[in-house]
Amino acid sequence: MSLLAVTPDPLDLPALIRSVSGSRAGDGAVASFVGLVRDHNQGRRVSFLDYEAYEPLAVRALTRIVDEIAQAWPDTLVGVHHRTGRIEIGEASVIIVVVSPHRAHAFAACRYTIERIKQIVPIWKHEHFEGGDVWLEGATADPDDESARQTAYRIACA
Amino acid sequence: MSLLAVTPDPLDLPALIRSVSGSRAGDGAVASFVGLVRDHNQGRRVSFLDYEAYEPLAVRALTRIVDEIAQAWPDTLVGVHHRTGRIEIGEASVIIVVVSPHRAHAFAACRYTIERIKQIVPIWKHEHFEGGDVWLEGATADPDDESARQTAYRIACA
Amino acid sequence: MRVTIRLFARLRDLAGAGELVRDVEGPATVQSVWKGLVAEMPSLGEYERTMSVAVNADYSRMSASVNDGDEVAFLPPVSGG
Amino acid sequence: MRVTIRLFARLRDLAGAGELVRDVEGPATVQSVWKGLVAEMPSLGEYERTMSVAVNADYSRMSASVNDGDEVAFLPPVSGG
Repeated sequence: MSLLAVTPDPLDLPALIRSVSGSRAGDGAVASFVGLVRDHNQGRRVSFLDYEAYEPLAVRALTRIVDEIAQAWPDTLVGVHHRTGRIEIGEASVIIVVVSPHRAHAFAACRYTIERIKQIVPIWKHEHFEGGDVWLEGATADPDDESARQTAYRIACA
Repeated sequence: MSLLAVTPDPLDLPALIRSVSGSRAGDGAVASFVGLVRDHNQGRRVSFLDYEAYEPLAVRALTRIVDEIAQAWPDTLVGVHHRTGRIEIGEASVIIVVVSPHRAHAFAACRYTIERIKQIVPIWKHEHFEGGDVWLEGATADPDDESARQTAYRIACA
Repeated sequence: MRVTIRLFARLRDLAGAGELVRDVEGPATVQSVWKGLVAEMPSLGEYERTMSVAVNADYSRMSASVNDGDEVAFLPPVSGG
Repeated sequence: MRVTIRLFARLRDLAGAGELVRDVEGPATVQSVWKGLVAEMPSLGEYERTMSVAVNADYSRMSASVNDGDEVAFLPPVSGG
């Protein structure tokens, strides 16, 4: 199983944990994050989300994030799967797994990953709610924006 | 499934995630931590670990941690299962799951939980390594030690 | 020369298509491709200050040159996770 | 009066038993129970400064009083997780 994926298939956290931790019997700490589709957003009752990705660039952006993590926390190994297409309430849109000998590093790299995904990975949520639909827009993606990267690093409590 | 448990059975992260997040369709962030038995420790080649618990007090201490989290991050829900008995290399000794509408709270409460477990939950690792065995001893448990609690809170990056 | 233009999310909805093939004058830049696109579909213009751009599925800049056969993408602010 | 003493981890190994029943003089405290135990098994004494104590499966203090039928536990520094 590839450690990085942008896929229309349902996400499988245990399988990703096995992939990330399988070869690292020396690592005792596994931090993970799962983003679930919520039933409401900004006062709207959400019916489902439809995620669109620019898939090859999204994988490239994830690879970049993993490279940044390898610099900041060399003892970690990271896996990230992001789902695309229609995702129902309560289903996972993204799963992140980090293993490390040190739980501080596992937690920091895991948090850093989700912050950076929201900054630079070309994926968009199309929210379908009761009464309409709307494209959500967050950050202008700029992988070379060092201040954004520093913000993610600071939030990760490194 | 009980959200807090000290049990000799193998731990089931997906089941605990379902239990914690199942009733909270409004919460989008799930942070989790898994502690795996490592194949080495302090230069020793570890064969397996044997965990002993003072079970009723351990459950009480976990309940106390959950109460502390309810004070600090009222929008979170926490599940913790700690395994006892013989645990092989690569198997999980502890799993922690936190759901919240806010990923910052989910991460903080998850990290806080593992720090507090190491401070105040009466569980002991008996390490069996090549050539011998040793009881590991960490913190003198004192749930009323406010400075220890503050340290855990600070490490959680709240 | 000929380029493929990729549009995503609301930019795609505004344009009514996610992929357009256009003949452009050389020498071209991402900027000149964008200007041609907005001349054709003015409603896209609102994204000029907030979008990102990519050439051949790699992040790029408005000033980057564009060659025959390139894929040029215009990306609204992202919202993954 | 009679108390049950619980010992864990290396304290249990040192004592050779995880559960002991002892008759103690009242009025008793956790401290007096501990003193009686160390008099019987001096090797346990090394834990006096680092251990925690519990009465009836609730954390307690050396000064706490102990009643007939209570369970008094002595706990080495913990190492869960």
